[in-house]
Amino acid sequence: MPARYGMVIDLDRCTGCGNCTVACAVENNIPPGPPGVTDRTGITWMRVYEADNGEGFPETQSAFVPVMCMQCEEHTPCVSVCPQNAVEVDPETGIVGQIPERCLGCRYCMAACPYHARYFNWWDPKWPEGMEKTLNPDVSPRMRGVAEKCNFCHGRLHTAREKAAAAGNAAIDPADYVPACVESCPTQAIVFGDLNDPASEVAKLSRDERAFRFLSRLGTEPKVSYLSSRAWVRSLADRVLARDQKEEARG
Amino acid sequence: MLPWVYEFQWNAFHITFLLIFFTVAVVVATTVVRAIVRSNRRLAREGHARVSWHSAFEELPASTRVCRHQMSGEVRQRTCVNEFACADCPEHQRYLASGQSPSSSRPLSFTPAVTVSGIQLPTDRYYDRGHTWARIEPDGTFSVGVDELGRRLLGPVESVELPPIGTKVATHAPAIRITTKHGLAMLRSPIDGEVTYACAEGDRWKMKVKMDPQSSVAHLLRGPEIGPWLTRELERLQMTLSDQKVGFSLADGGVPVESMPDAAPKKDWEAVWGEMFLEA
Amino acid sequence: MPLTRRDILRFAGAATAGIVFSPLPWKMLDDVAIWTQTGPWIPKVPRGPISHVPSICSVCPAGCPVTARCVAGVPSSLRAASGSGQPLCPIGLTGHHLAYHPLRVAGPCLVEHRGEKVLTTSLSLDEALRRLPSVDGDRSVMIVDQRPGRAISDRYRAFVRQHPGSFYAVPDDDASMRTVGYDLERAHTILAVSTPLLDGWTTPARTARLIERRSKNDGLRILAADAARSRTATLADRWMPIRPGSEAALLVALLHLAHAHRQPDMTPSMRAIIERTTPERVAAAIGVTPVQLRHVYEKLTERGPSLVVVGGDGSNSVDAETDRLAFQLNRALGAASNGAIRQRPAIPVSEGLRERDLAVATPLSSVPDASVALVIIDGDEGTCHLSWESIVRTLHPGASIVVSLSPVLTALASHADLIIPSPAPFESFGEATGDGTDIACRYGVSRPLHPRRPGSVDPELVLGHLSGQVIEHEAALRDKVAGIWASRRGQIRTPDGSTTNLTSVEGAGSLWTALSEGAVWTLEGAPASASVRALESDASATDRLAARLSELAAGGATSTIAVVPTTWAPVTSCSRLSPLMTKLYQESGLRPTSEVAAVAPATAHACGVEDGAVAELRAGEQSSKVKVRVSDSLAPGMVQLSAGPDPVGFRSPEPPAVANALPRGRAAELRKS
Amino acid sequence: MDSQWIPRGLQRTSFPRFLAWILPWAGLLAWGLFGAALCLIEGLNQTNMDNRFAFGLWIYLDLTIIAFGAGAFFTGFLLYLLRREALRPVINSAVVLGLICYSGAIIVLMVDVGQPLRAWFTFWHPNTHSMLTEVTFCLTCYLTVLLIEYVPVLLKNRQFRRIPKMLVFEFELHKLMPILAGVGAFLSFFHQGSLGGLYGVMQGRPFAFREAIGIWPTTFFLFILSAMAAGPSFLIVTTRLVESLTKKRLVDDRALRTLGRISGFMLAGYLALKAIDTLVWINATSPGAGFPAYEYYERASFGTWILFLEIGVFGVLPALLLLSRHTREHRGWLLTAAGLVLSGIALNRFVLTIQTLALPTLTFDPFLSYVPSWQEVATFTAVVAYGVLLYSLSYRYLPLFPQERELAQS
Repeated sequence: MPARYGMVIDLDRCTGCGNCTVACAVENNIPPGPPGVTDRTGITWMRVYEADNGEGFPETQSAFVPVMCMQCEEHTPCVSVCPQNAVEVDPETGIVGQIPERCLGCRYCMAACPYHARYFNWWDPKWPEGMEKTLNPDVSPRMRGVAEKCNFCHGRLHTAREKAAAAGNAAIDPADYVPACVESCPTQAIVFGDLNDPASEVAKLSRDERAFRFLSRLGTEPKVSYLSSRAWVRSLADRVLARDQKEEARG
Repeated sequence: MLPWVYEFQWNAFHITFLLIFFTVAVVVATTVVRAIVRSNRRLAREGHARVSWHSAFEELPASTRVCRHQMSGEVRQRTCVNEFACADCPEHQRYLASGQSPSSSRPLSFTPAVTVSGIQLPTDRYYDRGHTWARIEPDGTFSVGVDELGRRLLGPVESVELPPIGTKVATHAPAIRITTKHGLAMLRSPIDGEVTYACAEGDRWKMKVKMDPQSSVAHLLRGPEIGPWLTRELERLQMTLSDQKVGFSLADGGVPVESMPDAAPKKDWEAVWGEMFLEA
Repeated sequence: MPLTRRDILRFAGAATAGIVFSPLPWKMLDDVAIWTQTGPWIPKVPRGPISHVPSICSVCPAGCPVTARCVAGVPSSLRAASGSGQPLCPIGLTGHHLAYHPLRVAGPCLVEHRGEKVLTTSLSLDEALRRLPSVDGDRSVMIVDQRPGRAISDRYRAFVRQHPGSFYAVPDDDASMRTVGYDLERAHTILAVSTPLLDGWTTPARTARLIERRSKNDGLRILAADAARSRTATLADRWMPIRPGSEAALLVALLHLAHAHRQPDMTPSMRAIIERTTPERVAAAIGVTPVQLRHVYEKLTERGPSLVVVGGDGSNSVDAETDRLAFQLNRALGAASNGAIRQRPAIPVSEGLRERDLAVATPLSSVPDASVALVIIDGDEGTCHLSWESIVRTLHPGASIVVSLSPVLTALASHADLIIPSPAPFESFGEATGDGTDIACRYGVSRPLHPRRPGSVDPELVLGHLSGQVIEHEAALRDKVAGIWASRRGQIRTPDGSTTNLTSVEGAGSLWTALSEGAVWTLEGAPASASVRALESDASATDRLAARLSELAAGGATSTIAVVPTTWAPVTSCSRLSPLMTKLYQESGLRPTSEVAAVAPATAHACGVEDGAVAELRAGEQSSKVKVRVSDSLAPGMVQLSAGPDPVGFRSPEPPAVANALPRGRAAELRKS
Repeated sequence: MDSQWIPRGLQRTSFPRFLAWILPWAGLLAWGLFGAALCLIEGLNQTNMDNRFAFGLWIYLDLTIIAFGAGAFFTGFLLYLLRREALRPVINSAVVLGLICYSGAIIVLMVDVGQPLRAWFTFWHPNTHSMLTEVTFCLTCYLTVLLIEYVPVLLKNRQFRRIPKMLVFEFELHKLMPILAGVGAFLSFFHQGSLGGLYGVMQGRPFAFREAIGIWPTTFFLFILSAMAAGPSFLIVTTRLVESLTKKRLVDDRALRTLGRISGFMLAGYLALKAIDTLVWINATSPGAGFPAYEYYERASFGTWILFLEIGVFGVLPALLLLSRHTREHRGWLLTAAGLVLSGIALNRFVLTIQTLALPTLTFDPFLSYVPSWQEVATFTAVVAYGVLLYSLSYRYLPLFPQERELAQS
């Protein structure tokens, strides 16, 4: 059976430290932002948002929500809109892949993505002099004018496959394929694995009663779930829920 | 896009889509190629002059395209759609058959010359709508000339360039180049045929044409048609001139002067000539 | 049939047309995309054999175990050593970038300020060393060591000891508060007073353990008392918003509730202060109700061990008095006796040196004004929270010179007269001396991973020039390791997580080998039940405290707004960051830059500023341009600023933002500019 | 000076005056090309677009001008295929306007995409599920058709007509115009629809997403209808504009009234369908996707007034004006109504592009605003200037309005 890689992120554990964002950038050769960069023009495949319960001081409560490509399973919005097949779902892994060499930079996929998880190279990729020596050899840097996004660290999957092939194994060892954000999370808030494997921790957690997915009513079947025991955090899933939660809170 | 290109998908959607695209591309390309082939063929067959007239005729305003049978009052309103080719116009044949039509009158009528607003056109010849005429000579050829209104429109002529003897001239096609100090005018040949005599000395010129046997003078105006036509032409001239925004008007029914260009030298006379001589 | 030129041309034309219908030109066109992707303007990834090198992170003193994934010997990423159970922080994850910092100083150079600009003129090492004045009886030297405990620290101390009138200065909190460590793992209730407890205050590993315990519901309760809703306040179980600058009052009120004034060893004046500071008297000044104060105290005593942590990162360390109050409160809560706070032992000195031959560290603030002719600032790359003012005041008005050993032109280095740059992290052997909040002291050595950039100079060489006794950097470290081995105390922990007692390590050489392969030596401290000299209140401190309390009570309802600097703790312990840190500071809303000032909607309205507007923040002499961010989560009357170095300051050597210079609770004005 | 190039019998202003009109526009064109060059050389960081506002001014205006340019295909369709001879006086002008709108849109798109040199990949690796693929194919084909349709108009120039080959080619091509009009109409139906589908298929953007009929979302059909309403109105407005600028009558009222009636008819049909569509969307589509529809309108700048303005003032009102014979025959009302139709369509395109992107989907994401940078404005100005220049040159040197001579004489 082909794999269906997915993630579960425990929002009660996330401290918003930003390790995942930084580790992701190191792993995937994402360049530092140029001087004029903002949170709207930067490239952060893994981005941590701060969400609050909408109450004013001092009743405000917040949670940190790491958001990356949700690897939508159905109608995958970015795949269906790309005019030149530069986005594809790998049937072997369920991972939505971006082929930067084929992207013409129309940004239709970015408009279509409900999670705003796609990023555009507004600038030429530039590293300070000499720093390109520290780039990850497994990932090609992208050029200006193309879109990019999280691909569950494709370079690592490739390495794991090579390792398995060298050992004569058909399947990779799950321990060999851990995305950079998962590996770097100090509180182990992110669990990664094959959702098709019912014994995997990620499959179990995704069925947990604390589990929810963002914007699941859009019907895109994201493969990234979140956990929280706080009702207001779970109600962030979509706006109808958020409204209901607010009304409930008001009695 | 093509089956050998990576990412070609053998599914109905993809194939339908590409089929539609290729069909459109083929239709568009074929249309263009067809137009090129047909234009080459037509150019070889009919020559530039004919086509030029085809295209020019379409642009003539409706007032210029009035049917000769309307001018003669046989029909209340009719605009020519046949490029003034009366010889193969079924309507024209119908009127001719009635026997009452002025178009059936012979050109050499004994009625005196028609005079409208001081312009006198003899009725012993056939008139082209471009103000040239053809008159049959005893030797069977036609002499060709410019009519009185045309002469006054041109004013003093500086030089005339006639087609050399032996060349073919065609109805509606410009044949005579006339240069005046106000510009260049092209006069149409009233008939199809071969030039048998051409002599131009200064502002005086004479030209004879031997008409093609399969051709006819059916499209030329004659006899009682000349008067109404000339009246219309003067109206047309007036409109053309009034369009030019200069103080030169025939509105009072006055007589056009001997040399109109000299009377109003600032005008764009080439445009007026083009309009009145039906230059293609 | 003869072949004409026309035939050939026609054949060529037809062939060209025919090629169009073959895959060839299209495939080539398709490949154009790949070529453009690999154009010369796109950086090339390195190629070469891949190796995994165990080491420790020496970017900050905490020394987390790392595995460097190297390509052709150059690290391409740093990961937490698997099995160590010690995750890294974002700065550690990018520590290998620092060698390529854009503000790297290429070699010894003179620094000159021209208007807003900082200019450097390079000079040879000999010339640079010649510019150092010789240190003798008249001319004294102050060596500012921002990372005490290293091998070179011992040499500095020995040198200062031999030159009377000279100073071995350390940042104040290294001298005082950091002499005790907190056993957060044992505590059940932690009150974090203006402390980024969950935001980098300790090592990521310890923060992670707190989060882990909480998610397992083991009864851990974290209370935060902070003027702004800092990240710790956000993540805490309960947040008590206090007025900025009222930390001391809060602690005294809690001491009052703890009946600490009945303690026999307390000075009478201190006892008097505590006795009269009832919750009812100071609650308003703190900005809470007496009931809330009692409630907090109840929580602290409900389930022990309990801990109170205050400040801790340099720029936000409230002040020495508050540190002392916190120590006394902890002691009153029983943290000293149950081991929740411990006195951290010192790392043994290098072999060949004796503790008694070494100078004692002087808190920087205790160095007299206008007393030194030469200042050497070491470890500038390690911490940056020292203000330039605290150094410049010690300079002798005559010929004095400030030398920075920083490898990058940031923070204090940009103020210095001369820079003799030391190697960047991972360019030579680095040292980690332990996290200042830990109950244990530790020592680790990081191996050089990058090729060393020409022009960088080991601090040993500079000191050697002054003292006349040059020692190699690696030799100095080996001496330190030998000194540790000779102490026969503590244990070493290898990257895979196993521990060995030092007594079973065969010799200094084996210890060196183990350490250079990523092991860390640790030695736990003893319960700080006895008095800790640096944290006992003296008479003058008590007077200052009394004055502050009355000042606070008097200024109960000022109309001005108060500044609350908050920080991400690791940033204050690191004066420059990887250029990739733009991901956190500019490319996401995760960390505000120091240009962002958050205010409550009501405050913004009162000051006439809007969200996103640029405003002028003025506090006394200081003023700076800030970008206003209106936030619902802030109490009215406060402006929250991000402190520390300008985290994106890698682009320019400008000194850090104004927030650093503004004490907590400082009254300020916010005006539309 | 250039009188040899001006169609005979047409009155045109003197060359210096014409130059005085052209030069400012040429200046704007130069400025705009500079802005566009910056975007191409420095990259799209020159614009104020960002990851959230991935589409900005350019896409919005592209969608608008392509709707306006629909006059070309629709008039051609009515004239050549449905034989509505009343429209012959405006067909040349319609073709030129269509060419300007479409070529302008494509020029801007080439600046808009990050890697213009790879634009042909869409043909090479087409994803036929993408509306943008459909748009790209149709736009390219249709622009080709428009260029071919423009050729006869161009060859009607006095000097070109002297060249026998050109004259004959023009003549033959003109005879094949119904085929091209048919192909053009076919393509236009699709791409006008696909431009609407572009947003309608965005599953992840419930503000724009619509249920599908067949394989197309309802916006597909709404766009076709609204473009068919906008095209004739655009012809009315531009013709009147040219008339007032040149102080000449160019087209008889009958042609414009016919256009007005067609526009009104299309608009009425469009409004009826849009009303149904909006009701379905508010009550079923949007809440079903987890988004209460009223929340979209809770932002001060994007209140429900936009919806009412679009359907009422810019919809029902001009539809009534155009459908009533009385107001249609009044020149002022006709022009007003046409102007309102265009405003309504422009607003509709604005709502679908800009408002869609301004509205956050994630609950914790803020509402964003976007102001185009000068480079974006300049690039678009370049296209407007290019259009004005091409139209001015066409008007001066080509017989754009066959009735002009006659109307001048009457």
